[in-house]
Parts: sequence; C-alpha cells; structure tokens
Amino acid sequence: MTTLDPKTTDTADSAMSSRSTGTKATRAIGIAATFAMGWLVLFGLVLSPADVNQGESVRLLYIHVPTIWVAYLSFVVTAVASGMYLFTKKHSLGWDRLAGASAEIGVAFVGLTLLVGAMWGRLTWGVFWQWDARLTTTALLFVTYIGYLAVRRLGGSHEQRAKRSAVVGLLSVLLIPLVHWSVVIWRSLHQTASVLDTDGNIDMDGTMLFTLFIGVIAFSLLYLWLVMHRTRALAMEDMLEDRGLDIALAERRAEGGTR
Amino acid sequence: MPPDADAVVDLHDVVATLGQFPALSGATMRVETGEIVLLRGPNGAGKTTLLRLCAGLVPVVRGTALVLGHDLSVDRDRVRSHVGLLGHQNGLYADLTVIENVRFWAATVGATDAEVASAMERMGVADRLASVSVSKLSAGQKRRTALAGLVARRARLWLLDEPHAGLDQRARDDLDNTLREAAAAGATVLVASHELDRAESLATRMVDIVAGRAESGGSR
Amino acid sequence: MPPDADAVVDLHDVVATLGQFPALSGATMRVETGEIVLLRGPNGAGKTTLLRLCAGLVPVVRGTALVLGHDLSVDRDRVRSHVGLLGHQNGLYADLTVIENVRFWAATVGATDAEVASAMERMGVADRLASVSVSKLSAGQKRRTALAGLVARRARLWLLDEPHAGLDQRARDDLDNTLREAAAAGATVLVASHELDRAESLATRMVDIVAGRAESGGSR
Amino acid sequence: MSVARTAWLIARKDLRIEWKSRVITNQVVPFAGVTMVIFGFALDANTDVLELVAPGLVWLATMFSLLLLVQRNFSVEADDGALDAMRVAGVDARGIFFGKVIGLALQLLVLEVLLLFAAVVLYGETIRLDGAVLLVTTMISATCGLAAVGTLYGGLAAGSKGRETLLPLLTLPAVAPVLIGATRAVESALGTGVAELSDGWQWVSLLTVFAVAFGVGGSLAFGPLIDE
Amino acid sequence: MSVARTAWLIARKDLRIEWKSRVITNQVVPFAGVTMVIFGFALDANTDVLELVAPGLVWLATMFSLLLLVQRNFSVEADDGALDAMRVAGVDARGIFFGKVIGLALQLLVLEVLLLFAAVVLYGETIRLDGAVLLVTTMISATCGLAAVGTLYGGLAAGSKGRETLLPLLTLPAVAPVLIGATRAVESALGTGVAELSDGWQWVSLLTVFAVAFGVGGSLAFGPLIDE
Ligand code: HEM
Ligand SMILES: Nc1ncnc2c1ncn2[C@@H]1O[C@H](COP(=O)(O)OP(=O)(O)OP(=O)(O)O)[C@@H](O)[C@H]1O
Ligand SMILES: Nc1ncnc2c1ncn2[C@@H]1O[C@H](COP(=O)(O)OP(=O)(O)OP(=O)(O)O)[C@@H](O)[C@H]1O
Ligand SMILES: [Mg+2]
Ligand SMILES: [Mg+2]
Repeated sequence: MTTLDPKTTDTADSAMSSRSTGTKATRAIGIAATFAMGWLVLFGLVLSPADVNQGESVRLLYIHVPTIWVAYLSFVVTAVASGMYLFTKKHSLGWDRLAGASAEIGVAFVGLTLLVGAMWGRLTWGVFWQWDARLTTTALLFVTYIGYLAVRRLGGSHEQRAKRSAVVGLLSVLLIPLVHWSVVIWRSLHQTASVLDTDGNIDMDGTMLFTLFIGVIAFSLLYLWLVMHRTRALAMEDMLEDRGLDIALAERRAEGGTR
Repeated sequence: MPPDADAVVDLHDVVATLGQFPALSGATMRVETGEIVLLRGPNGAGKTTLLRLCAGLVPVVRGTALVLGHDLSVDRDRVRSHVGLLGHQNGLYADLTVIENVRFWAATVGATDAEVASAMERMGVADRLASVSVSKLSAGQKRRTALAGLVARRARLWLLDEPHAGLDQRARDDLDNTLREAAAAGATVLVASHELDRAESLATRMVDIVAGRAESGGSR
Repeated sequence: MPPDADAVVDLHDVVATLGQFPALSGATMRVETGEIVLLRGPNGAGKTTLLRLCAGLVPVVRGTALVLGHDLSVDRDRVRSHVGLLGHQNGLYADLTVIENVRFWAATVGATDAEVASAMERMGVADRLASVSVSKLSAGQKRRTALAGLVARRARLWLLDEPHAGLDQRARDDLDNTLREAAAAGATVLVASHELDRAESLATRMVDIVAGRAESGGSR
Repeated sequence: MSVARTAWLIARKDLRIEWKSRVITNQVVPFAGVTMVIFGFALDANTDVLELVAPGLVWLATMFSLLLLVQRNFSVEADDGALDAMRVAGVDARGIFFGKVIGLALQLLVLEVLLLFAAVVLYGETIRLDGAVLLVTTMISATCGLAAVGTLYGGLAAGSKGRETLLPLLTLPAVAPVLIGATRAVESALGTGVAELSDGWQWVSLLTVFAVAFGVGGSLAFGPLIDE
Repeated sequence: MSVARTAWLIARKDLRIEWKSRVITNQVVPFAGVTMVIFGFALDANTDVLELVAPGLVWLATMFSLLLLVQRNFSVEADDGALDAMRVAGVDARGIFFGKVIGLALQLLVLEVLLLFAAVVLYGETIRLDGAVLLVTTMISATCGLAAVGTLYGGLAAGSKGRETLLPLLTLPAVAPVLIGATRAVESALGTGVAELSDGWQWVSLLTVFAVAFGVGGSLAFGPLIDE
C-alpha cells in the first residue's frame, strides 16, 4: 500500500519537483509487465494449440478472460478503497484517488473485453452481439462505471468528490457477482464458467490453461503499473487544482472595491 | 484556536468556492450572542455564500469556521437544526397551501400548532391566505410565507438573505420587530441586505463584505 | 372614449383575473409621455398584474385598456414590441453567458452591437462578467444582466417590477439615472416598488394600488 | 424527530402534493398507457409474441415511468430550494430517504397495477389465482428496489444544475437487474411460455436482496450524496 | 424582423444552449441507448423477433426521446420567464415556432442516426444501398412532423403551471401516425420481412403531408396558444 498511496501528496513541492509519476517500484513492475506480455504473445500465438471446435480464434481467450478478471479486480479495489476512505478516521484522499484510478483502468479493461468479445462473437457465432445475459450484464457494468467516473467529475471540493464517488463505488461493485453468475442465473449462450466454476474441476488443455495463467499475470502486472501511475497523476492533478485555487484567490483578493 | 462559547459565529480566514470560483477569499468575522449583524457589500461580494456557509450548505475549503461552538468542517449536522436560513429562494412547495407549508417546516423541528398560528399571524398570512395554494400568491406573499415558516422554527441563529426584498411596509415592520424580539430573547441574527436605510436601523453592527473578505464596519 | 394620442397608458375600469381571482378589480389610470410613475401598495394589491396587463401578458376581462394608443383587447401585438418589461423573473437563459443573453434580447428588436455594449457598460456587467455563464452569477448580477438586456431594447414604455430589489448601491444609481435619461428622451416609465425612499425620489408621480384598484397619489 | 416520524412526514407531504397537483396521474399514467398501446403497434399486433413478452413490457414501461416519477419527486424539492431548506433544518437524511422511498413506492405500485391491468386488456394476458401471491410479492419487492435506487440517485442528481443529466445514466443500469428479475418472476406467476411457478420465488429472493441492499446502502449514503 | 431571421435567431440560440449544457447529449442519448439495450433484453433475446421489430423500436425510442427533448426545449424558455419576455418583445410567434422546430428537428435527427446505428450493431439490422435514399427521406420528413407536433404542444404546455401534464397526453396520440408510417417506410428501406421498396414511398408521402399539415397549422396556431 505504501507505494500506491503517494505520501508525497501532502507535501506539494517534493512531488511537483520530480515531475514524473514513476518510481523505482513502478519501473520494476513495468519491466516485469513487458516481459510477461512477451511471454503471453509467445504462448498465445505460437506455443498453445488451436481449439478443436473454435480453431485459431480461441487465441482471443487469452485477452478476453484476463482483461475481464483484471477489470473485476480493479472494481473491487475501487470498492475497497472507497470503503477505506469512508470508514477510516483520517479520510485520506489517497484512498479516493486510488479508487478513481482503479475504476478508470477497469473501465478501459471492460471496454477491451467487450471489443474482443464482440470480435470473437463475430468469428464463432457470426454476429457481434447477442441478447445474452452475460453480454448484457457486462455492458451494464461498463455503463455503471462510466456513471461512476461521471460522478467523480461533478466538481466541488476534493472531499465532496471523494464522499460522493465512494458511495457510488461501493454500490456499483454489487453488479460483479451478477455478471459472474449471469450464465448460471439465466440460461445462457455464453461460455459458462469453466475455469472458475463451482466444483473446482479444471477441464482445459494444459498448455491453454498455462497460457491463460500467463495472460492473467501479464494483465495484472499491467494493471498494477497503470494504477500506480494514474494514482500519482491524479494526486498531481489535485495539487494543480489547489494551485489554481491559490491563483484564483489572489485574483479575487486583488479585485478589491466594487465590481 | 479554542472554541469560544460566547461566539455564535466565528470565522477565521475562511475560503469557500463555488465551482472553481473563490466566492469567499479569506473571511474573518466574529458574532456574539444577541447581535443583529448587517452584511453589506456590492453585488457578487459573497454575502449569500457567507450565509450559506454558516448554514452548512457550502463547504469550508480552507480556514476554520465555528458556528454555535461546532466546527463546520467536522460536524455540520450538529449545527444545522439550530439554524434558520432564508435564502434567495423561499423553499416552499408550490402545490401546498400556506398553512400546509408552514406546518411542514414547523414539524421538522417539532414546533406546536400554536407556534405555527402565531408565526402566521405575525407575518400576516393567517386569515384569507392561510388556505390559498402557494402557487397563487404574489411575490411578497410568498416571501411572507417563507418567513412565517422560519419564525415558527425558533432558531438560535437566523441567517437572512435580503429579507426585506418584496415585502410591503407593514411586513417590513413586522419582520424587524420579530427580529429584535428574537435577538432580545437570545437569538443571533445575520442579515445581508442592500436596503441600507432600513437594515442599518435594524442592525446593531455592520460588516462589509468586499471581494470575498469580511471587514468589520464598526457598530452603529 | 376616444383614443388619446398623448396618453401612453390609459386604463378605464379594467378588470383582470388570475385563475378565478380578480387581481385587478376596476383600475383606472392615465400616464402621459415622459412620466415616471411609481406604483405602490401592499403585497397582493395587484401591481405585478397591472404591469403584466400593460405588457399584454394578462388579458383584459372588462373595461378598456389603451397602451401606446392601441386597445389591448384588440391588438396586443401592435403594442408589444414597443414595451419593455422587467418582471419578478429575469427572462435569462442560464446556460448562456451574459453577453450572449443581452445580444439575444437586443437582436429581437434589432439593436446594434454598440447599443449592447453601452447597455452592458451602464449596468456594470461589461468586463469580467460578460463571458460568465448566467448560472454562475449572484442574484444581483443576474438582475443587472436582465436590466442590461432591457436597456439595449430601447422601449417606448418601460414596465419595471421591483427593479431595485437585489441591486447594490451603485447599480441602483445607474438604473435611476438610466430611467431619468430615458424619460427625458421621451420614454415613459412605470415602476412598482416597495422601496419607497428610493422610488419616490425617482418618480414624478405616485399611484397607489389598493385591492386591485388604482388611486392617484398625486404628484410628488 | 425520529427517523420513522420524519419519513412519515415527508411521505405524507409528497403524497399530498401529488393529490393536489395530479402531475403523475395526468402525466405519467398516460405516458405509461400509451407506451403499452404503442408496443402493441410496434410489435405489429402479433398477439402470440405480445403475450409472450407482456411481462417484460410491463416492467419496461414501469422503468421509464420511474425516471419521470423520480424527476418529478425531486424537482418538487429542488425548484424553490426546499431540499436545501430541509438540510438546514437538520432533517435526518435517513428520514428524508425513507420518506421519499415510501412516497415513490406507493406511486409506482399504483402505476404497476394499472399497467398490469392494461396488459390483461390489451395483450390478452391472464392472471392465474395460484400465481397471485407470487405476483403481489414480486411487485412489492421489485417496487421497493426501484424506489430505493430512484431516490438515491434522484437525490444525487437533484443537488445542482447539470447533475440532472446523471439520473438516467446511473439509474437505468442499476435497475436493469430488477427489470430482468421481475420479468422472470411475473412470467412464472402468469405462466407465460414455459415458466414454472417455483422458479418465480428464486427471483423474488433476488429482488428482495436487491431492495434490502439498496435500502440500507441508500439510507446510509443519502446524507453525503445530497450534501453538496 | 422577418420570420426567417427570427427563426434562425431562435434555432441558433437553442442549439447553442444545448452545445453548452449538453443536457440532451448526456441525458437523452444514454436514455435512448439504454432503451434500445433493454428492449433487446425484454424481448428475450429472440433475435428473429428483434430484427423484425427493430424499425419499430427505433421510432419508439425516438418518440420517448421526443417528449424529453420537448420538455427540455421549453423548460429552458419557461424556467426564468424567457417565453413571456419574448412575447413582450414582440417576437413573431411564427418565427418562434419555426425556430424551435428547426432546433428540435436537428437534435432529433442526430438522435435518430445514433439509434439507427445502435439498431445495426445491437439488433443486427443491415442497411441496403438502394434503400438509403428512402431511408434518409423518411427520416427527414418524419422528423419534421415530430418536431412540429412537439413544438406546438410543447408551447401550449409551457404556458403555465399544471399544463405541463398535458404534453404526453396531447403529443403521443398525435405522433402515433408518424410512428406507424415511419416504421413501415423504414421496414421497406431495410427490406425487413416482406416489405417492398416501392411501398415505402407511399408512406413517405403520408409523412410529408403530416409534416406540412402540422407545420402550417402550428405556425398559425402557435401565437394564440402561447398567449395565455
Ligand atoms: C461482446 C461479447 C462478450 C462479452 C461481453 C463477454 C464477457 C465475458 C465475461 C464478463 C467473462 C468473465 C466471466 C467471469 O469469470 O465472471 C467472460 C468469460 C469468458 N468468455 Fe466471454 N464475452 C463475450 C464473448 C465471448 C465469446 C464470443 C466467447 C467464445 C465463444 C467467449 C468465451 C468466454 C470464455 C471461454 C470465458 C471464460 C469462462 C470462465 O472460465 O469463466 N466470450 N466473457
Ligand atoms: N395564479 C394566481 N391565481 C390566483 N390568484 C393569484 C395568482 N397569482 C396572484 N394571485 C393573486 O392576485 C393578487 C395580485 O397579485 P400581484 O402579484 O399582482 O400582487 P403585487 O401587488 O405584485 O404583490 P407583491 O407586492 O407581493 O408583488 C394577489 O392577491 C394574489 O394572491
Ligand atoms: N455557481 C457558481 N459558480 C461560480 N461562481 C459563482 C456561482 N455562484 C456565484 N458565483 C460567484 O460568486 C460570487 C459571490 O456570489 P454571492 O451570491 O455570494 O454574492 P452576493 O454577495 O450574495 O451578491 P448579491 O448581492 O448579488 O446577491 C459572485 O461573484 C458570483 O459571480
Ligand atoms: Mg446574494
Ligand atoms: Mg409583485
């Protein structure tokens, strides 16, 4: 947590002077993520076999599934950070910025899932979109977090933003179980849980499973790298806004007399 | 700064923003129990913002604001029920009658029917008007109804934003008398107004608001 | 009754209703060119209704009402474009800026950009405020913007409903000077107001409105 | 004042305003009614299809009406600054929340009954006696959920100018699960298609969980949300 | 000022307000979009039915959005008494009418294009090249009709308190013919079901007659209607 919650926020100048959101830790994670991506490309495109039913298009799985899982992860992080903001005594804005950064990345990842899923659907089902429970709930998840980001941009003080968005962040996360179990709840066309299904049995080709595993690692590292940078960037934005307030204050005080 | 039991309002270098705009740019002001303070200043100086801040509607961005002994940035809620605000808007439900409106606002603080009746009497909306829907009132009649709701609420701190605007001569006198009585009974009153003749004769002290800062104008 | 060319407003026993309520119950009044007439009276007397009637917004139920020589019950439309009304509402578009609002209202009567600029200058909304969205103005700044739009419109008959309310001292002076100049240049002004001190010093004549009837209060 | 008394005060006021102004009666009910008729047209008067999708359409119409209802219920508060005044008066936020939820839920319930009636008349839907309990339970739990979500986000959106645009964006995805669950439950209750009565109760429990989650969450969150 | 210049002034103002406030972009477009998604779900993912009824659903969503658009376009005028001010300023009523029709029609057109696009993506609708002219003509004539009806009754409803409840009651039945005609015409253009391209033009002429009738009637009736 120490790396994610930028201590520098409270002392404006030290953070501004560095002019970068990178640190040693992020650089290490960035390098690791690049490596993992390389492995993913190697395994996903070359070493893993084509599927008996789906042929080559099955390779989309290695993006499709990790992205949505990482998106789940980021929304859970958003909810946890929101809770930490609301229920800890200090009400540290660091938690709020972590929540915001995580949600932004989550939205991007869900977008990727939708995109890849639609392409995959075109290849296997012949259409981009199906009126399927999982697809619909995924779309709803996407819209919900766009709403969350809109709430963050409502304006007002940082504390107001934090309080409002924390509430929405905590409520929105309830949608994730619905997306995950939608295939069970509604008779669905979409693949039911084959990796994370309830009985714990994993029935998948070994190499494919391993490739999927690499995908999850790679995208998780990417997430970690992005979220650290975004959190810091948001901290700087907040500081910049505070600076803006100083300037506006000076102008307002200089206004003096009438008009 | 230690909380001061006697100061009803104690602002120290308070900054408040509306959107990005610093409507209050460092206001320092102290009001004691029983005072009637007139806030005056040009359009856009920040009078409305100051009153809404004291009512807990506008957050404190910097500085400390104590109202009735409570720090506004910590527990606004503790302050609120003791404060009565008349803003530029009346806060009335247009589809309800005058008496239904006043009763509703009185009920939020548990005021009795007798208090409602006397408040309506005081602001001259008791007889014919009582059962008229607010949407059918003239501008001044609406303002009186809002004031009646406020009077019934028996606040410890009254915040009035241009309360005289739209009232006729008689309602103005009624209002001023009510405020004087309330102050004598231990309430504190902050009035923002551009009608200096009347407001200056009502107030015990003037504070000038200029470009978001408060400057004591000395007592009358 | 023959139409009288000199009388800008000539009401004879006019009755007007709002809903079922006879807000004007037989008003008789005559205003000549160049006068500044103050309408005064208690809340709910019918001042707003009278002004809106002269602007053609409230229909004449009984009696005759001539404005600028035209009978209101026959051709209200002929009257309108020569009349400027500032009611209790400002008639501004909250999402547009000050200058966009004033320009829009000026364009409806074909006023030039120079006139817009001078009107805004006059009401003190020219510089910083010009490009601020109306939704971000204080109450008084909104009122000034509405007045700027009205000034740019160069009406022959000005109908002002509590124009001073919410304006600061300087804007009040600016407004009064503008009205005096307009009257001197041949316009006619009807002002409803509760701020008697200021309004009585502005007006050339007072008319008392009581319970929907107009009674000449004699000249100052 | 206790939360319950505050809630009662506010619900009573909301219902009284509706009783006097008849905005919902005159505006939302025809809207919902015409929606149902036009669905019929759009689906080309194909009675078989209509009967099949009728439960979905009822809830769809309810959801659109929900947006209008929420907008109306909060514009009443925001128009003349009454919501601000309540906050200043120290009215308990949970009380406001539950009061508005109750008022909204009652208005919604009346609407739903009318829509169901319309479905019977227009689409030839039949109501079985043994499904009636399920039907009523579904309607009540779904309505509570809808009212809680609507009030929560209505309060957020009512705060200040420009925020109103958030209302549909936040509300529609949040109530979509209700729409889906309630549709399935009503299908079971009416015996539409192949739906079984027993399936319905599962949906009802989902709806109830939803209503409780948003009810509790909303009552805690409402205060911070309406505070600017 | 001439009617045309007045209309231009007013349409420009309306579009500028929308450009700055983004109310329609942020509120009506998501509303319409989610409508489409939820239609899909309520109709139970039956793609055959969906493709068949897609043209109808597009127009249905347009019609709901019309109500919101009209409400927004007139609440801008009524909120601070601007409509009164225009009447006092002697602004020609026909100019106001045409100005608001133009502004409304442009907003509607953008919305329809988006909805059509959504239908293509979500419902798997395909657009044929030889139907494109018919499609565009249909959209323009239907939009003009909708905008004329909406403006006419919007003006009536904006007048005074309580009248607003009249808007859906008056508008929805009045635009029902447009809904039906436009649906049939678009079906022809897209070749949905058994529809023939040539049939479509008949419907377009009906739509055009409707638009002209309400355009002319509206411009004459608007003045008296907004005058209390
Ligand atoms: C736009 C279209 C699609 C969307 C929005 C979508 C969405 C999702 C989501 C949300 C998950 C995560 C489920 C969970 O673990 O909670 C998932 C998993 C999965 N999807 Fe898709 N999907 C789409 C298209 C497809 C297509 C076309 C296929 C292949 C035919 C597919 C195959 C899979 C597989 C195999 C999994 C992993 C299942 C598991 O083990 O849990 N998806 N998809
Ligand atoms: N919509 C309405 N329906 C019925 N009666 C109304 C309506 N609006 C106003 N009235 C009544 O008409 C009378 C005249 O109202 P008007 O607004 O003209 O008064 P006014 O002199 O302007 O008062 P004020 O000084 O308060 O502005 C009032 O008694 C009022 O109660
Ligand atoms: N929503 C807003 N966004 C940004 N700035 C605002 C907003 N509302 C008001 N302001 C600005 O804040 C300043 C203070 O406004 P405030 O309403 O407190 O002034 P005031 O002293 O009450 O003026 P008045 O005498 O005109 O009522 C003004 O300069 C105004 O332009
Ligand atoms: Mg003010
Ligand atoms: Mg008046």
